[in-house]
Amino acid sequence: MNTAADISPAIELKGISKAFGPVQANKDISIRVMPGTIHGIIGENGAGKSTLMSILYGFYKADKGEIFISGKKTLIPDSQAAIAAGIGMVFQHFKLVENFTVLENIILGAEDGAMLRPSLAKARQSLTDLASEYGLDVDPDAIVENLSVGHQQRVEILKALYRQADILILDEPTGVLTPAEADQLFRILNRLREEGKTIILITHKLREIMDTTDTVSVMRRGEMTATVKTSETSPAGLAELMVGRKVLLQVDKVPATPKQTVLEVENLRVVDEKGVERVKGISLDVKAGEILGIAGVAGNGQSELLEVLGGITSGTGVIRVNGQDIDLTGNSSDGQSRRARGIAHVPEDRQREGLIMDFMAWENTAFGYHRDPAYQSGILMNNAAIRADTEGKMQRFDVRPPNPKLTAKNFSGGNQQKIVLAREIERNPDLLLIGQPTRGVDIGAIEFIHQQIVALRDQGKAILLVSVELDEIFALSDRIAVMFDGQLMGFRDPAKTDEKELGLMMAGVVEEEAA
Amino acid sequence: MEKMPAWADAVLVPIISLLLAAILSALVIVAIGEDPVAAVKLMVQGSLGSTYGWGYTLYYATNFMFTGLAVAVAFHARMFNIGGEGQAMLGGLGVAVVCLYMPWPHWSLALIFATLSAAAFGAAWAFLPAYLQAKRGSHIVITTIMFNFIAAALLNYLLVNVMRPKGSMDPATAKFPETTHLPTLHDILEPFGIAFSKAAPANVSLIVAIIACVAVYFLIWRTRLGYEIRAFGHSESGAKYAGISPVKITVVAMLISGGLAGMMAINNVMGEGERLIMNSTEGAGFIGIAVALMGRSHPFGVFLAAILFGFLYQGGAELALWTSIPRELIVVIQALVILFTGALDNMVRMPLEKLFLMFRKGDA
Amino acid sequence: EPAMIFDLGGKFDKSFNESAFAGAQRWAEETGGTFREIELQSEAQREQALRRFAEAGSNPIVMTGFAFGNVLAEVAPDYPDTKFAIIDMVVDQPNVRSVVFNEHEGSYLVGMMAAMASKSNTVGFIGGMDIPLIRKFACGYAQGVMAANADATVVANMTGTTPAAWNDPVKGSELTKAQISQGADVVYAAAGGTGVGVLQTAADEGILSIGVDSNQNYLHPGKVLTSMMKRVDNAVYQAMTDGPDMETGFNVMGIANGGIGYAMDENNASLVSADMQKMVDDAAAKISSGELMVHDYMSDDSCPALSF
Amino acid sequence: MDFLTIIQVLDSTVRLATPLLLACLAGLFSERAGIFDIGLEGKMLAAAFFSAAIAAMTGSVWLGLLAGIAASLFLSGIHGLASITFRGNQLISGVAINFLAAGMTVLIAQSWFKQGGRTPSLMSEGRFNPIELPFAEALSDVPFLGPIYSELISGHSILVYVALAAVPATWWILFRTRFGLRLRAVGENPAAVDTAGVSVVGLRFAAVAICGVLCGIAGAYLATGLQAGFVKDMTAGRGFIALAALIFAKWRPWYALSACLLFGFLQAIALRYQNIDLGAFTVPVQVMDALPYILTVVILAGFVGKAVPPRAGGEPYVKER
Ligand SMILES: Nc1ncnc2c1ncn2[C@@H]1O[C@H](COP(=O)(O)OP(=O)(O)OP(=O)(O)O)[C@@H](O)[C@H]1O
Ligand SMILES: Nc1ncnc2c1ncn2[C@@H]1O[C@H](COP(=O)(O)OP(=O)(O)OP(=O)(O)O)[C@@H](O)[C@H]1O
Ligand SMILES: [Mg+2]
Ligand SMILES: [Mg+2]
Repeated sequence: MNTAADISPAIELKGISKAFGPVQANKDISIRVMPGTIHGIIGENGAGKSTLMSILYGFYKADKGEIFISGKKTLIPDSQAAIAAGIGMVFQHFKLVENFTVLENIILGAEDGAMLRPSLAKARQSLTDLASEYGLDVDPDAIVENLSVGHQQRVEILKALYRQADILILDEPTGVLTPAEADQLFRILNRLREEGKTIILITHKLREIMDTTDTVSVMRRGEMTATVKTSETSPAGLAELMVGRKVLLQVDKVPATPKQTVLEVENLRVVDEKGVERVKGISLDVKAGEILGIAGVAGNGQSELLEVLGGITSGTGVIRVNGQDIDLTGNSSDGQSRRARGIAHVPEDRQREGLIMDFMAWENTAFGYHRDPAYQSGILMNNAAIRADTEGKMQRFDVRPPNPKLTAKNFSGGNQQKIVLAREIERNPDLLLIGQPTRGVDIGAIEFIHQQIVALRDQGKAILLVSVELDEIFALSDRIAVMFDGQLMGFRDPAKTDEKELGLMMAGVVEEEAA
Repeated sequence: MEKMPAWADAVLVPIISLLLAAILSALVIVAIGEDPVAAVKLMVQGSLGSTYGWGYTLYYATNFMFTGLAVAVAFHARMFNIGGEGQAMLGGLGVAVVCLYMPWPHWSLALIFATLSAAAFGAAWAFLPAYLQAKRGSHIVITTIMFNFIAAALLNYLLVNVMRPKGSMDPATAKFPETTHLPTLHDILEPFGIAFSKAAPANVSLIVAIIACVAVYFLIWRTRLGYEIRAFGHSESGAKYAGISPVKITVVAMLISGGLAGMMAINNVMGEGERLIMNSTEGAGFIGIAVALMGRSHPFGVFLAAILFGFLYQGGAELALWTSIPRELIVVIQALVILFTGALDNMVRMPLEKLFLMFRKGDA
Repeated sequence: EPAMIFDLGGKFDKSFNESAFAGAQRWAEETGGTFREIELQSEAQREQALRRFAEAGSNPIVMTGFAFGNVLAEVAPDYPDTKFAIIDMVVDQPNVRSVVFNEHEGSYLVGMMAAMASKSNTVGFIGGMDIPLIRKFACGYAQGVMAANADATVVANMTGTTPAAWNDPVKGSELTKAQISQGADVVYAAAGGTGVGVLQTAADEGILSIGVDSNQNYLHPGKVLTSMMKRVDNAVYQAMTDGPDMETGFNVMGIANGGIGYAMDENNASLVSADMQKMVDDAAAKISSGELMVHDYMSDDSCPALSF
Repeated sequence: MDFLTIIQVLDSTVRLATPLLLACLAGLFSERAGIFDIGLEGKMLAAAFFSAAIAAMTGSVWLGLLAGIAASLFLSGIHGLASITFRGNQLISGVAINFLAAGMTVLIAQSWFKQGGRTPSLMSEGRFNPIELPFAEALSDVPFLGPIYSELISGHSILVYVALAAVPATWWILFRTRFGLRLRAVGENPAAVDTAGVSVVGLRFAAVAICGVLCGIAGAYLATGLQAGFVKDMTAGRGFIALAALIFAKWRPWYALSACLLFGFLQAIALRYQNIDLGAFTVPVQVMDALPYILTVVILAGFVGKAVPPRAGGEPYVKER
């Protein structure tokens, strides 16, 4: 018996499998994580990372497989058992009761007795202790929905620590954070590791993996393809492991030849239902034959900007397309009239907006254009014409399977996105609004989609791109604008800026204009 | 990949649910000390065994087609219109106003205008709940429940204080004039040499109801408006993206729904009662819920389910007449149908899905 | 085989419909015959019930309640060979027997008793649905009260304006409490099933009540002063006994022919003094002989003794 | 209106508000846990029947009360099964329960008692009789306060006091106990409760069961306190008025008390007066009948303070990715 083997892994999973109906989300996965380390997990969207962690946390039940915690075989039928085993999890989508206070959220499920007051008093005390120990301060009496996302995440971490978790799982914690907030998170994680806690970090960002983890596992299509020491790998190597082949991280494109201005926006403002101003006086323009990329951390008003341009919400200010004013509030401020003006819109969320998931593919082809005269015969809709149209589009955009009668929800994410793109691009619009074009789409499809966008630009169309992926912004944009807190922090030439500068701008810091 | 073929979801699930409801109903009959087989025989005999029975069965079915369609259209826009009862009551008012206060040369003209008026009154009663849901986010289920009670109070007031003829003791309007009386199936079928009971109330409204089924089919699946209603029903955010106004669709769908519920009045008020009485809807607005659920919100399904419920209603009335089983048995059956096809529908679906998955794995 | 259709209150309303049921039962027991019956659940069922029995060959068909009037007038001509008997309403058809009662006469008698039993000089009346027929009860009652004690006050309430008023015991109970607070110490309920609540509350609160239609004295022994008997049972019994050969036309049942009376039995014996009974019997005799005319509200829609 | 009449009307308000209050608090527990319940009416009705039936058969009102609660709990169980276990539509389940109760009570009543869907009238020991609070008799002559104490406060059946006590109890449970915190959380965000290691299903069933017990008491009060026996459909829409009161009260216990008293008062007025003569015009009784519903619609319309239901209300909990 040598000493190294004596330290049993903090977590060991053996042969975990899990299927959701016909989808095999996890296939025979095994993994070992040593105590006091940060272990990264990467993988494409839908690779099965969240599913695996949810099994470890008792949120889902594995079909097969065993879990060992600190060397002991442990059954985790529910989250209660996971918590008892010292596991804490911060979900991709926070699990907080939004109209409760921070304190109430923290004690929920971990109260000391049947009465509330003593529990709250005790929690308040330990909260101050934890806050000073790890630099995790939040106002215990604040209502959660009034906190920033970063602070809400702290509440989630505090929840786990309050339950004395030794193992902390974080599922894509930085997706919603500014670079500065993310840095602070990683400082906290390092503190925790020093305390001897074990951390599993799921992320899509190779840089985060390289910077913080000790070991890293790669998942692909439900399987664990590799586990390596971080120090022994490189970003390119990881990317290759993720998708199973060499990845082109660059899109081929010729320099843009911008022509006349298609879209002009002046002093645009959007106020949401809660009365919060989300877009605070934006002015920009997009010319024919160029792609303007808008970078920014999710939640800084980009979505609202797209929505108001696409006619989903109303706003104030001026929007001109091809020199003509567009109605921003009246009856003709909806998506229908925007389309009539030559604006096509690929929305950020295809499942909630771009498609009707319960409609068949052919019905979705008419979505938004269902009033097109070509689709009508008399007072009825000409379904045959729409179906024929769909078949052509599916061919040209390589939608698999090319079956117009298949319900949208039964296509994979990438193919769903292709259906949306086909519909919008083939309308031959003057202006294309496009949000998160490749979110949840695998690398192969990403290449295809990027090519389509660039081709449209080369046809002389104006394109406004919103993406939270800086890589994508760099790959596609001819000009980059950064949005922070509802305002544009400035425009940059992609050739003359870098991730660091944009990252600072995304956090609201603008360096002196460098020429 | 679907978990289960579409036909299984559309046909098998409701049929199994219905079967479960039937078995439980039989148990209920046994539990109250009666013979379920005899009861079913009596129901079949009484509702389908004579043209008289058919006449009543179809009469009730006509009511349920209208209210079932009403609920179904609202379902397509993902709204639960539980206010069919109140809308149908108001529809009755619409019919009464047309028939009593305007002179009509012939029933056909009266029918057209009564239909329009019934639809308009029913729609009007659905308008406020729809508007409040669309504009102020008030839950339509709660508002329509409230509007049912308000409709009952309103009708009560009008029948007692305004529309009751002088000297009459019943809270009811005067008899409608002769020229507004609708031909019954007896009158319609006589020229074709088909003898149909003269006593049964089924009337020309049945044809209107069938036309309404066809019209709703076209509306929902073949028109732009129907496309928009369904799109909105599946995803409100999607609808907004596509430029479909949620406010407009909510209001329009509810107006259609309310209008259909109101149109029921041409059957029960104009066709059968020939005057407006209290509670002339007899709960048909609520049965529409069961009918729409069973019919999977499809007009053809609604048509079949309406006939089934017409049978249950007439059969139940016969039971009450000839045995000591109270008429409330139908209410119980109706409850069980709603429970199994509506609320407990996953109880049937989940095992069925597993079954199909097993078969598929077996294939692969 | 005869058939019997009960109105919305149901045959166990302890009152009007139950009295009809008793008559039909009596006929069945005495002749060994059977009869078909149905209790209506809703207005809309009236016509179906009538037609169904007629189609099935029931004869005669007896129904209780004025509300059948309109429907019967329409159905009766369709079945000329069937005889119908309707109680409380006049339907002018060759195959219909209409039986109406002089309720005002009976109400007059119990009104006198109420006035005599009252210590507070205030008596109450609780009607069911506000229709001329019930006002006829109220008006007769008030005349009786005034005849026995000209200083007495009559507090009158109606339960409602729709048929639901026949079956609303909660409201009956609340109205009784209200009348008690206005000083009433005898209440007369002419309200079908609603009366159950009136009698119950009167008994609970320790005042006297007067039942209606059936003999309701037994419901709360020693607490129910008397009941205004409307011999619906006799009318039903008679119609069934007459069978398919029943004579049609217009029947008026009053004190004179035993169709109306007041109930005396061991349950109220202690409440009714010999004096009281003598006065009432005298009045009854005078009414029978035509010496005393009680005003009928329905004759001119007005009441000399009570304003509504 | 003189003083005595006012006392009388208020007295009747208390009686009529009691079933509303119990049902409203029942709904409050259920809806605070995220389970919408439009089946309050049905549960009350079933409880009314079984309490009256068992009280009539055994002569014990307490056994009746237990039977009523059991019947209501049974229906709650169905609602829980449909809306929690099988994640069905809570509204549809509620509708089904209302019909089930409306039909079954009459069917069973007819089968057991053969009295046209009613139970025999209950004798004194089969009912909850008024209880005299101490000194009620002695103090009744004290001017003003005397009648208020002896007429209005004293002399109700025990269940009235139970209902009134249930208000602070509900408040205390919801806002001062662990169970209450979890219950409210599960109505706002069940995923938070689930990931905190507490059973969503268990909590929701508990809430639905409490709802059943309270509805059971409400129904028993109707049949054995307010009245002396069951008649068909005797809840007469009270479940829906309770629902209206719940919305009116914005899902809060103390507001629920005020809302139920208000609606009870409207009923008391409507019961006592046919048409209310306001001099210039008369208010027909139908307006009084409809007023609770109209007021609720006004509240729902958000013109008088918005009523925001628990956020997860009406949605079955499905673990999401
Ligand atoms: N609750 C569920 N029901 C059905 N299928 C599911 C469910 N959750 C996940 N899946 C499927 O399981 C697979 C793995 O999903 P999972 O969420 O674990 O992926 P992931 O690697 O976390 O992806 P992402 O990077 O997008 O978060 C996907 O195909 C997904 O569609
Ligand atoms: N929740 C679900 N229910 C049913 N089927 C699902 C579900 N999620 C995914 N699927 C099916 O599983 C398959 C794989 O889906 P998934 O989204 O994981 O694809 P993918 O491999 O990530 O492809 P893409 O990169 O195009 O998104 C698809 O055929 C999809 O239809
Ligand atoms: Mg994930
Ligand atoms: Mg995918």
